[in-house]
Amino acid sequence: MANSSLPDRIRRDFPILEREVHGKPLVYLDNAASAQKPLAVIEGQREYLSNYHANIHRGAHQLAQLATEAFEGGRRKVAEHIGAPNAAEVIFTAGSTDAVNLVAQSWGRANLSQGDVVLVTRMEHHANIVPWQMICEAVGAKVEPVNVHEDGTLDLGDFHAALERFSPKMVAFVHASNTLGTINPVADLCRAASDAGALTLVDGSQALPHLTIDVKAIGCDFYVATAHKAYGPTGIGFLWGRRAILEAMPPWRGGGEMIQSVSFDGTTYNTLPHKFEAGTPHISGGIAFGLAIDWMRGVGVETIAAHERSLVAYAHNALETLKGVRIIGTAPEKVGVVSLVVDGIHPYDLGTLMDGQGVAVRTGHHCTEPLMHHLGLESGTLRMSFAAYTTPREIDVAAAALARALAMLR
Amino acid sequence: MANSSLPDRIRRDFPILEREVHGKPLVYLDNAASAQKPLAVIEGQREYLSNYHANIHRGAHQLAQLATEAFEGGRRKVAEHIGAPNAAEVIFTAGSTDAVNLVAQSWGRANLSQGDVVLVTRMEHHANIVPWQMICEAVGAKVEPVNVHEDGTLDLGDFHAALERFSPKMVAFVHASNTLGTINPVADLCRAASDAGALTLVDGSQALPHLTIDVKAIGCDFYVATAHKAYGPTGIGFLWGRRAILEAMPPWRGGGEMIQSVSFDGTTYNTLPHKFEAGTPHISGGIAFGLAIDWMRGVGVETIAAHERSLVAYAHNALETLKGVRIIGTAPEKVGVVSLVVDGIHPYDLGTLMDGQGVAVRTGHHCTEPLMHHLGLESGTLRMSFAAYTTPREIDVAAAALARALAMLR
Amino acid sequence: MAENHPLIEARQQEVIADFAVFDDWMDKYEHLIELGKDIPTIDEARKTDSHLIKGCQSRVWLAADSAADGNVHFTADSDAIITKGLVGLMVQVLSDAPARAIAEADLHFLDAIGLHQHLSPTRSNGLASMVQQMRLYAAALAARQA
Amino acid sequence: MAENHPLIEARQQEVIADFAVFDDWMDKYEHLIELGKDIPTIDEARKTDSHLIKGCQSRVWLAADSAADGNVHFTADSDAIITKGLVGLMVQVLSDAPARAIAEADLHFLDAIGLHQHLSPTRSNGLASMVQQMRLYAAALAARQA
Ligand SMILES: Cc1ncc(COP(=O)(O)O)c(C=O)c1O
Ligand SMILES: Cc1ncc(COP(=O)(O)O)c(C=O)c1O
Repeated sequence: MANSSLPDRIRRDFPILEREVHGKPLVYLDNAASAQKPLAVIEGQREYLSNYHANIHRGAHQLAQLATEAFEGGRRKVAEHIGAPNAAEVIFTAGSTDAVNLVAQSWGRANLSQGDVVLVTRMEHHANIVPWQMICEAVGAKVEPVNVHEDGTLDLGDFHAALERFSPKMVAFVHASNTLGTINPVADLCRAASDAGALTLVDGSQALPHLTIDVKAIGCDFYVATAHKAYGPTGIGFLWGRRAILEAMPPWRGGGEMIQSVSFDGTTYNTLPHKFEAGTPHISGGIAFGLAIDWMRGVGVETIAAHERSLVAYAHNALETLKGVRIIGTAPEKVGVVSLVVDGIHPYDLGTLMDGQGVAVRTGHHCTEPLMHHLGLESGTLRMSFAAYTTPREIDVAAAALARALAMLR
Repeated sequence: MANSSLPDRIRRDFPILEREVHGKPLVYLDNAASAQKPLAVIEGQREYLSNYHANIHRGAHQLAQLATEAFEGGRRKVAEHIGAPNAAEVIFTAGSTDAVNLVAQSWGRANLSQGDVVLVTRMEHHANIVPWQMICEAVGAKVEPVNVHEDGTLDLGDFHAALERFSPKMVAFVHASNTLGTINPVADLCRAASDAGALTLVDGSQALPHLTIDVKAIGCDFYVATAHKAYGPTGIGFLWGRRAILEAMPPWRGGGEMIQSVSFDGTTYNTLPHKFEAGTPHISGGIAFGLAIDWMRGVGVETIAAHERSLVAYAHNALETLKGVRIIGTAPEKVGVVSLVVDGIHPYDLGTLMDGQGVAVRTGHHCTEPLMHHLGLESGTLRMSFAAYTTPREIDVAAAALARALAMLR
Repeated sequence: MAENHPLIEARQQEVIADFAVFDDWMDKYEHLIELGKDIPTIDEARKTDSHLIKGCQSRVWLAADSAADGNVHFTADSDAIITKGLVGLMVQVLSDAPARAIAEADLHFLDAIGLHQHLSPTRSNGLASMVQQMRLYAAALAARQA
Repeated sequence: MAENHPLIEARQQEVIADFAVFDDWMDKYEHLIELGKDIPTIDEARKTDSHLIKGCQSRVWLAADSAADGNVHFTADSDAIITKGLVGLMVQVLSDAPARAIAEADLHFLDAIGLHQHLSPTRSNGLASMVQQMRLYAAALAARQA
């Protein structure tokens, strides 16, 4: 199969892939929850902590200078990787969730009011629903969802109708669904939303590890993602926003770094990106995030994407032959995510029994409860999700483990 | 001098202390900005990323289980270390700044209104001023500062008068000042504030690395600190709060993990601590924070405290003999922080020339602009700050470097 | 924790003996699934929200009744069969025992049979919450009896 | 960046030659401090907020004037002597040169004399902001002249 040489080349970069669980070789298919880290990231973080850690910005000494340059280098790498016109538009956050909350609380509190609508889709992760619900409740606005088709694609008719019907102030949607794998036509959605006078926020949490991202080509106003799903460290992610919009937004968190001058008579705020980065940032995280991006670019995002496309096709084939298995999410364009259910059998049982065979999958609602409810899947799904290092052979092992679990449960 | 054997025992735990800057051995005296990390922390984080990384909670597979247990183990270690009655009262945040913002935005927005007062002190870090200014501005409340004496101690008369005069809803103050070193009589302050009907928040950012902390004995309602100043990783800290108060507070950030159930008809929230921890947490950070606490406890917090007390006395002696040096902050009870100024010479020049001799100190306002202004020190101070691994010999080197810098600048 | 009530200790030993024949992980789960299929479950009519243990992936229902002899009688169910097996083991060990004995039980058997991880509060199968509920119920009853 | 204007290039070579005699870090700074003491500075009257470069530890003031010959004349000052030395070097290299030459100058000399780190925008001495201001002023003037 195409690209099957990719894992051979890179698996040795991931020490965890050598381990066993329950005495069986680990087959890690929970990448959409969090990807494993290459040595470049692990060792880079270690090197930082062993050799040039210091608090950054405003430091006159050499270590502070080295740490600042490396951290700001991480920011520049993120900016370049997503085609941001300017690194100052990249705000480091604690992750995607934190980034959406930043927009909802800062932009939302300043711009949403009684009767306004925030449009989302029924395939959103809770991270792109709950922050909007909270700010809408606070200001008297409302969150409205766009429907999703049975096959896991977005209902474009409903999308356009909703733009028309609600004239939303904000339209927020995933670039790729973490439960279905569906890749949304984000550029088209952004154009339509902008034409309807709305701002757009794209949740790229599942796009960053799998797809080439260009925020200019997408045409969104905000883009968020998280490092840990893209071979990077935990505790860091980013918000990209159009400069003029970010400039106009009030700060959200207060503290050090985000100020220009503090006094009890009045405090003035710093310029971008610092205005939104209060306190000591996650320095080792910013540096290691940059290393994760270097690693992905070194391998080639398009190479990873092609490899994962072929894995998805392979997995669909391998799993569909198992009696009773129904694949949830069959959009033509998918990232490396395959969800499935077996009628009459609880996904938790399947996941537990696959774990016993060394295969790590995720079961449940995957933080997309409204989607599960919409699709009538109250117990959620069993989800296998892939990364650059996943092999067809691992999918075979997972399929066999699933078959054995099914045999035990029937 | 007392305890001088401590650094001998532990310096080999800190690889960075072996390095040189500008061809001179590093003398790292910027610990109040951020401490260096022991091998236990560096290697623990690496071990996690190499061997059992996975997203936590809700995972049915073995790695998720191992990661969850380690992360929750980190929380338990923090809870035990600060004498928290229950680990569920420890909320992981991105740091102290994030923790104060959480209280200001969640508790503050629900409880502060027009005309209310939040009382702080003039020795606060911006992290314990700006979040209060922001919420007060939003709701029409006001931040009032308590004075600080010339020697760097809190003006207790003014504190009690302000309680009386303003009947504040919230009183927030540092446990130990990052600029002056002053240790505040936090238990007394909390008692007086509670008696006056206020809640209390103690900023323990500079206490965690240096002092034994017992939130029950202190009697505060909230306590915050950050890991990176206490030998731990970047990107993580905590908020401790009294359970009943935390239970009553609305969530601040929305997203995964913090919910019990999400739907477009209404979302319900999870129990403590999860209600306040939206999204994938900084897993490696939580684990490594626990390892940093293990390390401190292994060495002995009282041993560290005694060592640092003797370093402060030693440094005061060594520096006072230099002509023109004026020490800022001479409270009887200090953590390992020594600030100084030399009239007519800019601290930045001193810091730069000390850096050239391998000595890392911090210069400027140390994120305490109102304090600098109050003390008439518009160019800030030069600050040396100590850790468990600091030696008297390093203070000699720093004093000599300062003397040479002074000679060059006069 | 105090020493176990002899009844509860004996039942735990029984379960441990039961599982002793399996050293393979999968065999153990096979057995758990069989248990899950056999175990007497809660009345369908009582599978209401008020008997549902919240916040877990597999749903768990638990009902507790106090018998005339002062013992507590538990019935339970789950929509996942492995969870049901685990839930069943808990019922087998704790049901129809004196309230105080339940409240104070040291449930070492899960460790002994290598299923301890399921009792972790971080596990999302609801077992930990269920055991907590069982103890709370029994403790409340014991307090009333005292 | 285009090739440097000969005037600006010659001045940079001069500075580089000046510093070539120092290989020790401290000696270099000693020299910088001497420069800082000697350099002609901005009029005290012009040390106002509108000439202050914001957001740095050491305060930096900069004034720009366009001369009749189309050149730009800079004066500057700082309250920290090392910053003043650096600021002085910048003025020495860029002042009294054609606007376009300033806007497009490739300031390689800081690298050559080993003081490049001071130009980092993350450094809080204000030098980077000052150079940016100098370029902006010159670019605006060049645009008007064109
Ligand atoms: C007293 C004090 N409070 C708060 C903070 C803020 O901590 P962080 O920047 O890690 O959020 C610091 C350190 O910068 C501090 O010294
Ligand atoms: C589509 C999507 N959005 C948002 C998130 C939230 O990311 P994080 O938990 O890192 O904040 C996730 C992952 O959990 C996701 O898959």
